[in-house]
Amino acid sequence: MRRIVRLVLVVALGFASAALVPRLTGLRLPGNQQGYEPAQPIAYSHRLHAGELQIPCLYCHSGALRSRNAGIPAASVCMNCHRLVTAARATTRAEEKQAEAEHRKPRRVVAPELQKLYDALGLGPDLKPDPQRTARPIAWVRIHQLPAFAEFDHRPHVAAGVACQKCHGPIETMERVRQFETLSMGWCVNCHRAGVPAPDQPGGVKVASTDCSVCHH
Amino acid sequence: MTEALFPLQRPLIAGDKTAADVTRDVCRPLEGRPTPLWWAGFLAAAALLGLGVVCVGYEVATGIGTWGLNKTVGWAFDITNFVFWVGIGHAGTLISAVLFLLRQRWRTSVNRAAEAMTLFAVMCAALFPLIHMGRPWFAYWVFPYPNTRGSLWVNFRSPLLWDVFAISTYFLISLVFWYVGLIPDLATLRDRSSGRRQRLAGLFALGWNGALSTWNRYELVYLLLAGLATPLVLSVHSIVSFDFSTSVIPGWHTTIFPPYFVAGAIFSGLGMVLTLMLIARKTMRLEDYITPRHVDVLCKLVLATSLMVGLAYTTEIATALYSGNPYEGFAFLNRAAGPMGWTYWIMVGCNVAAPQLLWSARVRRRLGIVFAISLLVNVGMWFERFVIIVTSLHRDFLPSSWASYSPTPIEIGTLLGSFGLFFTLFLLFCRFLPAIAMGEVKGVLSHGKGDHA
Amino acid sequence: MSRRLLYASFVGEAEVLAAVAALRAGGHSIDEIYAPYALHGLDRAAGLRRSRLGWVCAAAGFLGAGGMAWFQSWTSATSWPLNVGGKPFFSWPAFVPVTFEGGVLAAGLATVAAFLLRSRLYPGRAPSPLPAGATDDRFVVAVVARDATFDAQALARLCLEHGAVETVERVERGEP
Amino acid sequence: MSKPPADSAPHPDHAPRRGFDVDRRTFLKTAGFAMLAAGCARPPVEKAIPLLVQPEELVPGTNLWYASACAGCAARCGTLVKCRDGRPIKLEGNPAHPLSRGGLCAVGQASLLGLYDSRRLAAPVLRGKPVAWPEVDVAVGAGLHAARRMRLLTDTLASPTEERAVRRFLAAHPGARHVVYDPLSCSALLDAHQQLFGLRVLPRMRIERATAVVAFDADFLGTWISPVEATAGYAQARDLSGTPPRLLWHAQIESRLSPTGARADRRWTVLPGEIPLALAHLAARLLPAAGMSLELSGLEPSPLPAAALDELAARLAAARGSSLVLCGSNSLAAQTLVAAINQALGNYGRTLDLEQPSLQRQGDDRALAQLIEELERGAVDALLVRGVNPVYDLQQGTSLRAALAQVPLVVSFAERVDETAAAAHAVCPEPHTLETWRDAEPVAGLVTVMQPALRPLGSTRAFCESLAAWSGAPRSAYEQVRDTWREDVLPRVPGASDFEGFWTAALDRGFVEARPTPPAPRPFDVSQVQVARSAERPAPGQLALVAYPKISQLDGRHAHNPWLQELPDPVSKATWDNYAALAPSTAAELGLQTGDVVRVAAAGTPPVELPVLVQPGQHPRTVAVALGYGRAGTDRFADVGPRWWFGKRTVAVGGTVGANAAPWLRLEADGLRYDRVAVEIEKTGRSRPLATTQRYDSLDVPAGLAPPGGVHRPIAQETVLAAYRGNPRAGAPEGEAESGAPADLWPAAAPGAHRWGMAIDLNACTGCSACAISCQAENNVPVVGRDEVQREREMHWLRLDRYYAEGPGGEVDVAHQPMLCQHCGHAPCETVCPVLATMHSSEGLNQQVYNRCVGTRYCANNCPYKVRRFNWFDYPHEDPTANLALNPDVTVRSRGVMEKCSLCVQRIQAGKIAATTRGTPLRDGEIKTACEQSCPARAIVFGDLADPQSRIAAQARDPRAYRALEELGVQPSIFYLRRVRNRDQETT
Repeated sequence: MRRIVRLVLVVALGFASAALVPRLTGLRLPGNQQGYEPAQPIAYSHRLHAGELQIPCLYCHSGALRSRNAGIPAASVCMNCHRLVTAARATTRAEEKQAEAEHRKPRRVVAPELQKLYDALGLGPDLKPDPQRTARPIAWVRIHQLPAFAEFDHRPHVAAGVACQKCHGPIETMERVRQFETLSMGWCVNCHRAGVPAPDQPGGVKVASTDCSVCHH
Repeated sequence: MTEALFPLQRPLIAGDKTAADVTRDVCRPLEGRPTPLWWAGFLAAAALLGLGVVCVGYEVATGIGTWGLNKTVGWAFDITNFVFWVGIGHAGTLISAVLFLLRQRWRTSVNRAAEAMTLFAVMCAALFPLIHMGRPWFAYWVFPYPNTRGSLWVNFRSPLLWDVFAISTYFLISLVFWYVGLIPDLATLRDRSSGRRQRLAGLFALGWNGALSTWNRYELVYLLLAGLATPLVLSVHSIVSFDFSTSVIPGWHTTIFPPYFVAGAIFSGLGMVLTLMLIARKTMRLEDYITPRHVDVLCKLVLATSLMVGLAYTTEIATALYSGNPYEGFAFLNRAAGPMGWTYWIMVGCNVAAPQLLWSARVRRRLGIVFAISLLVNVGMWFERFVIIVTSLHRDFLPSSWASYSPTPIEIGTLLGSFGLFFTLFLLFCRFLPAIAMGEVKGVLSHGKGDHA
Repeated sequence: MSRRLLYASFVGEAEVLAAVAALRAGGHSIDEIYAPYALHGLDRAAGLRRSRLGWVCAAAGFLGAGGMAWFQSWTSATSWPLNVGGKPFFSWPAFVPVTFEGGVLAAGLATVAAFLLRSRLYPGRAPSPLPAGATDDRFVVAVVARDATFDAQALARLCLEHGAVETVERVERGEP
Repeated sequence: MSKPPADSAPHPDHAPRRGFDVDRRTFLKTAGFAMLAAGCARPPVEKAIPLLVQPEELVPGTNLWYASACAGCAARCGTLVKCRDGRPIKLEGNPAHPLSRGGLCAVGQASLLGLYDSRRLAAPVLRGKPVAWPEVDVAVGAGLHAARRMRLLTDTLASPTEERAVRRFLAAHPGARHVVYDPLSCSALLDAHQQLFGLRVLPRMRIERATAVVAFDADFLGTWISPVEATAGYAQARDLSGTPPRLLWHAQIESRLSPTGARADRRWTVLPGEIPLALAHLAARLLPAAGMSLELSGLEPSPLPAAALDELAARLAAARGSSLVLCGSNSLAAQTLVAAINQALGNYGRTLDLEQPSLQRQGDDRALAQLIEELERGAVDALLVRGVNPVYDLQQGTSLRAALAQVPLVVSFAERVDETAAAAHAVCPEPHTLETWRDAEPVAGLVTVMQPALRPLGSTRAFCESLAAWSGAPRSAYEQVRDTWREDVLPRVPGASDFEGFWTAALDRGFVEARPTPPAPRPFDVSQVQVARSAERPAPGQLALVAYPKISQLDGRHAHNPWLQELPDPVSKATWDNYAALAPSTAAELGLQTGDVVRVAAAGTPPVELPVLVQPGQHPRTVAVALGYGRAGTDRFADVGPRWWFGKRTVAVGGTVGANAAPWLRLEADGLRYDRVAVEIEKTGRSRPLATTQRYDSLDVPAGLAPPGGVHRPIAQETVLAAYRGNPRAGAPEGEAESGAPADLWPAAAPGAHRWGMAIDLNACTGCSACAISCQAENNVPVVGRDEVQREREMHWLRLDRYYAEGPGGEVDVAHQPMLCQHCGHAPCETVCPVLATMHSSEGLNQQVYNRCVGTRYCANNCPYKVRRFNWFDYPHEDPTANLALNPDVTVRSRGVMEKCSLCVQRIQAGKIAATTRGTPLRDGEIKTACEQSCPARAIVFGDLADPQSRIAAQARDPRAYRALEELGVQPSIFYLRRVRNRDQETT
């Protein structure tokens, strides 16, 4: 009899470990990109923009409201600020001081990373389009990529009041963006099951559909 | 004198053998060099197997489109071969388990080979559900394992999934059954040989020494396994038949399928056993062990099951026509008289007409004819599955979708390949393992010699 | 300590049965009988009891079946209930086949495993040294010396009278 | 599985990959084979390339819609162009447009694929070499300058801007003349109205106002003049669910079985040469009553039985003013007679509109004949060819090619080097309609703007731009269109003053209603009516030949479109070929059956070899051959579909798809005739199986396999008007329970937020197959090629089943039934899938999850409707240009997975998301499936069955509603509405 009990235990253990090991250890299953943190063509810092400066996510990723893709902002969006802000406050301050000392107009200082942005737009030193230079779009490395057969749409999630951080993690603390979650199907489904606080009745939750065709079509 | 009075008291083993003779005779083919006949058979089988590997490889690499299937006929050779081989796989367990429970002592000469046949047939069968998938590299999805999809399990309502469990269970139990029976003989082999064979046999003999206390448990375990295998053998083919009987397709959607399939399976299995026995008897000089009496008994079983199958054929037509369901009625008329009617008549001819010859004892004694009939039975049973699957599918509910079917060379190659696999394995078995259960045959030597009868 | 054993080999079924009976009648203690095949009546003659492996089989069987039944209903009705062809989530009739298979599989494997463990059969186990032919055609009866009064010659004679073809006396060095 | 990445990358072809270069599909395969090994490998690096400067209206990943018009044929239906991330991915009918009313035919839908045809010319060609535009302009300019007798040969322009450009061009080049002809000519019809009313126009058919239509060889629902408009009107006039219910009576007299004939309530077959005579007999019965004096004595006996003539006359007379007689024949006699009959019936001004006539055909075959004569005489110095392909689509093709060699300058505007362009010195490719500015006035007073949806993919130039350049006043198409609208259109629009506002409104709406230009017709002049007193008949042993346009190919201008090549003909169900259609009796006589190759020989033309197709409902003494095949360059399809050991090519390398029937046309005095009086058919003994998508044609099971009395399967149910009046459920199989919920073993599943369903009105469906192509475009359904179709593996999610039955007077009755996934409540396919790849959504959809499917095909076997489609191979998506047409919302299926109709679940999702984001519930009809949206007959209704107010719920309650194979208890979500034939008694 003991032997059988042992047998059952072994089987149970097998199942349990199969279920837990991937979570506990760093072992990734194929397709799981969790922790993916590639270098980007421009060392853009979400910590600085979203964290310190507290620029709302939707200011740059406005697509999340109007489209299925939040989208990577066009360089023109960056220029809204960086037409004026060309370098860190400290460096410009220093230049101004020095200029004062040397009784001359302060020169424009351009941070190397921002220079890449201006080059991409083909702007001259005066930040005006320069016919000599050719504009070429910035090829960012895609981090959050779902398989082609999974359709994700930002709109309903934003509408339901799901915070960006819920899926993208503490993005406002990331110097370089990292895939925070597994983005596995189970992860999606469990959130859909749990749902979000319902706006109309207090304490209630609004669960999302778990129909396959919601994401697969 | 006794013989005339009690025909059942005739000795089971001819040639008045002693236990030592048995050991010697059975082990002889294993210890000598292989006969040219064996080589010829082996090379032929291996060649077929090679052809099969090429065809399957091309199919997996290119797509199911390399088969002759279409939008209407989604299964044909693939599942036909599957059911055919599963069917073959049934006689082994039947002979060793059911006949064991029924105390049919004559089984001892044939059960070992029959069980081996079962294993190899089930291997061939299991191949087809795998390669018939559009994406075999995801075949593991049919097993319910914890996963990162939520967890997304499998559909336990699908007969195909029942198949997965039935076939794997059946294979494992048959394997164990076969191996347990093999242990004492392996010990014998170990004790009379030396060198590598001894070490190898010794490894698998698990240190068996024939102690009476072990024999005592062994007998019980064997009995229990036989007891388990018997309902299993019935369940497996019932489940295979569910693939069809639980569907909505006229010609598939039939309640008599489970018994009908089981009978058919045993029928085809016995046919294959006969074929193999007669071959082995000749090629391995085992005339004294596989005596005309064994053949005679098997023939009677074939005849009986043939009649069952025939009954099933008539029953399903009768119910279809009597049911008044126009679709059902049409399916069966179309089966017999439609564009693919010829397959139906091959089936009837081989499975019902031909075995009737076995009523005559003279025919049963003419091993040549028996061999021919056993081959016909194999052919007929393959066509039975083809008829059930294809003629039902190709003309179902909507006339707009009626289609025809014809196999491509790739499919035919795959079928031949499965035979190649089967015979390759079987010949290797005959070469390296005792094809007759010595331990059990020795037990029946005394049978019909007056004492302990 | 060490044991003194007498191995007597027989060929005929009748002879060994008679011999065993005689030996037990003579109050000799039979250590073990080695047989090339299961000879009916021999176990009774040697006074062996029926094995209890049947219980293992039954228990494992029911456990396996129960397990599969539970697992199926849990996955289809609790873990992630899905509408498949409009059937109820807990569509028990569909679960019968797999339940049955699970039971048979567990029972079969457990029984054999128990048998091998109980009889200490495992790969690489060295078979006890026996007179030749023990797994071929000879029944070997091993009689063990219970005390100093053990008279090997007399015993051998007794066996030969009952048709033993050969007797061997051996001292077994058992590990202390 | 892969699909064009719909991330913010505006250019959708795959971004460069770094690291080890495998696509996701191979990656997953290997992952599947060796899970652990792949566990430590990363999928390939993908780049996301945003725009540098993002225009306000362009939000990546969302759709932009442009109003435009279709240039698939001369009908110019209004369209809406759906653009995603800068590329058009779908054409849909403009619901506001008076012609299309939201519908769009198969050709129109498919013309999208023409935009992404990688074989289109990307630059002008001068003497066989691609060159830059200035070079061409110099060469052509010189040639035109030297030319005294210049001819501009075009198809019907029906475009204010282009007509204006032509006028200026002619003005700039004295001695130049403009010749117009239509490959599918209505010249005689135009001439008839010229003679009878003094107006060379087509009266606009207002079928929606008619109660009786009699058509002589006019395929008005399929290919004749303006099929989408006609179909919409026809459906309106046969709407039994409308208020009041209407059922137009329709009789068809023709020699072959046309899609329109397949819809007729009564049908008779005559020889093509007998039609004028038949009309004369009909006129003789109708004109006197109207007091029209026309000498109609001395007629040969009528080809139509007297009873038929009486019935026709009676029906028409009963429907005075709301009847309509149409004739597709290009014989002046026939057309004048038809006009006389319509005049006598008082149809002009009611069902025939001369105030706002149709301008969709303006070709003048007499002028064409004259031009050809000039060419053969060498009396032309320069020939500019636009929109037509005379070397291909005229009988004189071969001799014409020789004649063109004599012309000093031949310029073609073809988008590819077609048969005529091959003989031209300069080819000045036009952009695709979606790449340029154009306009159209298909019906007098209905001016439509055709705006581009993307920049030209190649260096092409619009027709009007080239003309302007060569008239010495270069001007862009955009400017020219605006000029025309400012100067010509604006004044014609009452109450419009400010141009910019007017222009923006026009762009927004797609069209404007303006004052029609043509003058008022003069009174009917009966003396001009010509009477045919005899008929042309083939001698014994010979057959009459009919060359007809197919719904999918028309005159062959779309021969390079794989969607259309693989679209089954609505009647014959054949794909990838044209064939010699013979009546069953004739075929039996000649010992021929479908697939046998015959040699068709007519006087004065080389014999042509064609496979036979046995076509019920055809006149026994005719052979019918489709136009538009045998186009040069169609051997491009040699490699369409999978290549494997035993796979056959769709077309031989260097060969063509089908054979050209144009050599059999004849250019008579009164117009281009599409029939030959006498041809001979000769067996070759060879055979070439046709790739048809339906092999068995009847709902009655084969006699040999049925109990005595036969078995009829009630799948496409129908009844006749008389029976329907008595019992609205007439036509239902006997013993069927009054629509009650079927008994159910299981508790009903918990109801979801919606319960999606569809209703298809078989009474409205004409089988035009627009839905099939719309579905193909919307759902990325692959083209599989001839061999695969022949192996019965076509992939269409939505097919049109076609059944023949014995009709009245031995004529054949045709039934069409759109068949798609029925989304059964108790779906047999779901139960059998081992891996849960197909199961039910909470909203009643039968879902198919491609990425979960392992491809056992069990579901397809267990589907009673056989609507599931399996990816037998990796069906090709290798043409990067063609891939731009893929819909990013729908996964492209990989090899080995099952697929099927999803009820356009991507559209359902989009609709629901739109509703959530705007915060209001879905409106009924807000979500339209692709098939519903494109159906010109409005036969398809999709909606929420759970909402009792919805249109679908109402249709489901209609007494005509039934569900196919309901008796199986699978509870389909697709309802069919029984067809009602306008007849007095049931036929056997």
